[in-house]
Amino acid sequence: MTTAIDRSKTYSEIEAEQWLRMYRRMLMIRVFEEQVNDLYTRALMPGLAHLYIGEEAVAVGVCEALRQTDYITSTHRGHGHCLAKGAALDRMFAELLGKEAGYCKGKGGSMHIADPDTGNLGANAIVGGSAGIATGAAFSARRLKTDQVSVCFFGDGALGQGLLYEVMNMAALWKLPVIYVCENNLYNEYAHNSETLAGDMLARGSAFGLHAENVDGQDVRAVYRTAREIVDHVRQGAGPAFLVCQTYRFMGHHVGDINREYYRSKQEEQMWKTERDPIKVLGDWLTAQNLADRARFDQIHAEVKSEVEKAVQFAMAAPYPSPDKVGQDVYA
Amino acid sequence: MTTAIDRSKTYSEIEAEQWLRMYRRMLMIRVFEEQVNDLYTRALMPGLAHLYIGEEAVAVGVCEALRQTDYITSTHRGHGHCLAKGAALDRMFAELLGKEAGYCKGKGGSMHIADPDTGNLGANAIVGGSAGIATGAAFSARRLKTDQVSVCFFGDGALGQGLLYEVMNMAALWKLPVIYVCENNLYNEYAHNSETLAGDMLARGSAFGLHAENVDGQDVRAVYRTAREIVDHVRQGAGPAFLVCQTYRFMGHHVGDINREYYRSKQEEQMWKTERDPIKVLGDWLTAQNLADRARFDQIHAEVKSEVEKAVQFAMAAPYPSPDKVGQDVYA
Amino acid sequence: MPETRELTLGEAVREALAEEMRRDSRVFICGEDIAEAGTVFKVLTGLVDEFGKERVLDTPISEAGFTGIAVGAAMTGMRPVVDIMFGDFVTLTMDQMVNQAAKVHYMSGGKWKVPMVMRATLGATRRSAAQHSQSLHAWFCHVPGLKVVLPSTPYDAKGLLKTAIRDDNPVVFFEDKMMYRLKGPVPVEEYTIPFGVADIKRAGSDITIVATSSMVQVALGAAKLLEEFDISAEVIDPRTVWPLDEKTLIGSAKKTSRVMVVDEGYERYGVTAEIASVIAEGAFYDLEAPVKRIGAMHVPIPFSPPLEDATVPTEKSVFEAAKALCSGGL
Amino acid sequence: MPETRELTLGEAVREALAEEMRRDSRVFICGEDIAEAGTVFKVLTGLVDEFGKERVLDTPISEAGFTGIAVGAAMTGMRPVVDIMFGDFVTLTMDQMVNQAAKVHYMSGGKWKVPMVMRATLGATRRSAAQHSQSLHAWFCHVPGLKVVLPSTPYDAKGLLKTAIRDDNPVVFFEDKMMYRLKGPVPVEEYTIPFGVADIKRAGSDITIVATSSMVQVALGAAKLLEEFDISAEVIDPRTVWPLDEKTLIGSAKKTSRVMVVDEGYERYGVTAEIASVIAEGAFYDLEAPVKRIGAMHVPIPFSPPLEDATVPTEKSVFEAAKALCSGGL
Ligand SMILES: Cc1ncc(C[n+]2csc(CCOP(=O)(O)OP(=O)(O)O)c2C)c(N)n1
Ligand SMILES: Cc1ncc(C[n+]2csc(CCOP(=O)(O)OP(=O)(O)O)c2C)c(N)n1
Ligand SMILES: [Mg+2]
Ligand SMILES: [Mg+2]
Repeated sequence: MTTAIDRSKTYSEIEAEQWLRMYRRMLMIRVFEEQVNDLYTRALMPGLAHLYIGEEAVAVGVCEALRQTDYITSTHRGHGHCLAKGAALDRMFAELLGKEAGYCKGKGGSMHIADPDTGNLGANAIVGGSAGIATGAAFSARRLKTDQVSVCFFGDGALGQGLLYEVMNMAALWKLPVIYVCENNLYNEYAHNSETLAGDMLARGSAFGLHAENVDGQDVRAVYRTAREIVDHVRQGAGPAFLVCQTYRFMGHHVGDINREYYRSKQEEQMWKTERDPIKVLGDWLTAQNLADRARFDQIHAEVKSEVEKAVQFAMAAPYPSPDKVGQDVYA
Repeated sequence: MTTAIDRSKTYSEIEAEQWLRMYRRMLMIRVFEEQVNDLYTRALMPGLAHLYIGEEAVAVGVCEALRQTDYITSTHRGHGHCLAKGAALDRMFAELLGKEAGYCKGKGGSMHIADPDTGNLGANAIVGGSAGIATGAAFSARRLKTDQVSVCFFGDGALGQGLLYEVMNMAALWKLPVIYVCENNLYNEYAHNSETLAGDMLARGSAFGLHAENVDGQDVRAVYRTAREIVDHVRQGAGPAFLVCQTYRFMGHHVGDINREYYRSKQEEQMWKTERDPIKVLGDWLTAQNLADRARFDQIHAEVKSEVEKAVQFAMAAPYPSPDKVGQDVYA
Repeated sequence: MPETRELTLGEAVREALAEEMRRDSRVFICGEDIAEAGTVFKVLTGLVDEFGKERVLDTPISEAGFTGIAVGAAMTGMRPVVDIMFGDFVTLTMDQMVNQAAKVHYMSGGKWKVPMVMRATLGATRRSAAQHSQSLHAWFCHVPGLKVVLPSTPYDAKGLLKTAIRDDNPVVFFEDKMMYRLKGPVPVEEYTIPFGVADIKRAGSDITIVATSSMVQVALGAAKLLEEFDISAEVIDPRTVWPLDEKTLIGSAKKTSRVMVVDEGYERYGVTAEIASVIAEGAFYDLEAPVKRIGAMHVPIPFSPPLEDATVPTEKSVFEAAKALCSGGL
Repeated sequence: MPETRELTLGEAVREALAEEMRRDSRVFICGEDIAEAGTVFKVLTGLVDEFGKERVLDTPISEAGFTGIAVGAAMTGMRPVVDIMFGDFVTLTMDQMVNQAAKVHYMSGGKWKVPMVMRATLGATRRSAAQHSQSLHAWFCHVPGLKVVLPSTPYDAKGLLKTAIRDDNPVVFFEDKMMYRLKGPVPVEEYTIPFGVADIKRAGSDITIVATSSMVQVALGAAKLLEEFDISAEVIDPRTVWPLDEKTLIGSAKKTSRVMVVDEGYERYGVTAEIASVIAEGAFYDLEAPVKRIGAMHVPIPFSPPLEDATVPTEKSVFEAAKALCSGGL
């Protein structure tokens, strides 16, 4: 989240801090997700989870350009968005474990984290299902003149859902402050999107009157810069935008998707992991610019690790909701 | 419908015959619709009807490029499509009047005319609702290698329905022989489409990988030539196409829509009626080319009038289905 | 007794909307052809003049899309009223209504709310054929998180719609197309009607006819015909089918011991089934005969007048079934 | 007695599909991740190897779109089987299924047919939360023109699916996710099972438990528990909820005089309501107690295990309700 500028610091100091904050946040998501995978593997987590590992730069770069009061909607692969928007690790874990202390009192689970305090309208387990909600939030922002913008995160697979085009059209007609962020990780579950998407991805935004742009989703600096520009424009009333981020998920579609060779090669995965890891990409750049050194990184890693561990412990120890809570919250 | 070429005739004779056939067909639709309006006004028709008057060149130009076995799907404003594809006047009227002799035994009415003999998969009262059906028919044609093409007629208002983009995408991916023909008559019911459509209309096809083209929908020769070319390509396996026809409905949204000034001006209507009437446009051209004269036109008008009158009389005299037929045809 | 005037059901709906829009600037309406056109049924005529095109918002033909936008707007401070021209088109909104609107509050552990109203029409016999004549309200009743309202008089329509708009949950409000011109007394003073309270439209002692929406008028007509046979029918309108006022329904059933349930939706797996079950269970030891259900015939609605007329309950068919029920025959 | 082998329900489904695809080249399957992935439940594993990617067709994530394409393909000579990964996503297909597939035959006066099958999953307790756990089959039963199948054993799944594929109407076929690994005997020889014929899964004399889909197993478990209390339960599976074998259900009810209906869909306005109504009416003079309904609780399905487990009928809850019913208590 953008913070107020401290005038006593030089520009590059400020910049360095901002990049390091993003570095830390990406790392936090990474370590969080590794922990989730571990919980699943040890059969400590109910259900499944869809890991965001490899895509951290998208959520972090975009959310860095947002205010806390700005809205987001998220997806089945949503932990990264929630954390990047400011969710607390402990309540995230608690929700994933179905505990009362979780963001949704255990009622939502991994795919439905929601949090009004950070503008998180909710992750959504219907592919493309939140496009209307995000657009509606932008509608409110416009009508209530709150100056908020709304970001709809979704995967390339969601481009298959007609709802998206219906709401893009209305967003453009009504100049709503909404940004549709497509995380193009090349796959919808177990199918490469060359088998599911015809035509041109960016054109799907511009055909409906949206400003459309492409960005390297593994380079958080590029994502942030592009997002920053778009967010500013959109906030000023320029109308909606469509941002496609080229990215890759390093792990399976969900934690149980282990043998993936029938739909993508190990070499492909290896290439992305070694050459296009967003954390490494930023780390290398920071090092090259002399903005951080090994010691600094080590410190960050240690801090993040301990925060995540504490959060897991909290969640593991937290109680389940009592069964008689099941009937609560059906109606407001 | 295309007929076999008679080698004994000169090219221009053949051409003249073809244009005159289209002239007659457009006129037939016009007179049919005027008759429908009359039936409604005299309270002889149950329900409503959406007249095609003014748009005749689209259905006639496109269907002239089709074979009898090719498929079409139609809309709430469907009489023109059905007649252009070869429906008989008497059974059309009978259906509109809810009679047993109608195309659907009275069960469908004005908005649901269907006829396997002419490849008519059915008019549809859900805006955009037939996009899947038309695409599915193209899918069958491709799989069964029948060489048929499928044409989906719909209005500019249907561009608001997400289904259209879902099926366009699949049609493009699977190279299906389907043509999406958008009749852009500028209005969805009582709203000008500048209020309902953002972005660029043609781009909505090309963004999904379709060949996209625009044509003057009041000039049947232009519609036919463009449709002919597209149909040939599509039939040969070039993949789906999107054809936008610029047209105008001369009458109300439906027969009961009399006072229209709150959504469009009388001048606008007048301009289209006097300067852009597809029947007059073709008639003038035929006259200028010396391909027909007043006597010929008079003869055609007289013939069409009498055919239509006979058909109405048949339908008026035909019996209603007996109420015990109501439970038939629910299941095959 | 409060002062009243005669309004049509359409006017009552419009008045409810206008009052709520005046009262609360967060309320807006969206849908197709609702502004200058005032909807195809002319129910909203004039609202745009008072409230402008931003609050009486014409949309593209995108039922799923604008319903979704309403869900998001409702979550973030607005109070949308969505207009679905023909109830048949709710098919296009089921994901947004059922997987989103109905579940947001629960899935978020009570954090987000969705105070929206979907208004849709229902009802046949307009010669509009199978895709413009359905009464699909039963689907929504089946979905926890939604409330479902079926007014049968101008008075109820106004009071219930105002309650719906003030409710913090998604409410689906069905108006029978054929009832828009029905007239009835409506108080001059403001009022609302609570959900979950059935209304006894006519007191009686021999048979209970539970009826919804336009079927209330049909049942009242049938009750008159029954009078001539000295059969006193009580006509009860649940008004909201979810929440359902089981107590009043069961109470009446216990009193009369014979019950019919009439609804214009399909009889099979429809509203009549739930209400009949509730009564058959609750009044089991008092019923003299099985609960009789009458709904639409299990066929797509045909266009042809003699066919269409055969598919829906009528005064006559309700009267005859009631008479048979009271004479002990089944 | 025909020779059998043990198959899982998943294998039985796959075998039915494979046999029908061999038999009729017009049959094809489409859906998300069904080819190499063999669906997320691995039910279709291997089919693509035998039939190729043209007949086991991976689609984009476009449920409405590919359902619509299936409708058109069915009308024009193919026999599509549509795969809906989670039954919760049928929300997206309601217009294509209800306003198109179900009505085409009728609206065209019997001219066009729509021989297609939609296979969808249902069922909770997989910790998949509110948008991946619903059992929405009641909606389809409400719609004339559709048939609705709910198999409860590998034997039924295979025989009913083959019948569904050969049916000239749109059929919705629901498979419980939690039952894919359930084993049971399946004949080696080919067979089909007619629609509209209920199956008595267990004969009994004291109480009738009508159960659908996975609830059949639950009911059988409860029946075992009841045995210990000397209560003999008859468990009946309608197998197709539309058409519904009313005769068998009513016959059993008349015999035992006490009836429970168990279904995993929401109890309110759901399948239990229709079946209970049919029985309450048909066996009115023979019932000793009201028909008892048990379905899912009226809440969106929660994620947290202790909460989710509280929402669906279990052996224990069915057993207890049955015992109470038989001891005269309500
Ligand atoms: C409407 C709908 N259809 C299908 C699914 C099942 N599903 C869950 S995730 C997924 C793939 C999504 O791909 P994409 O949008 O690219 O997101 P990614 O998983 O790659 O992040 C599918 C098909 C669903 N959840 N919702
Ligand atoms: C899904 C759906 N929404 C709304 C309607 C009501 N309606 C019928 S025709 C129409 C306008 C259609 O406009 P367009 O597609 O441009 O066709 P046109 O009438 O201009 O030929 C509308 C909104 C409908 N039939 N179906
Ligand atoms: Mg993806
Ligand atoms: Mg139009």
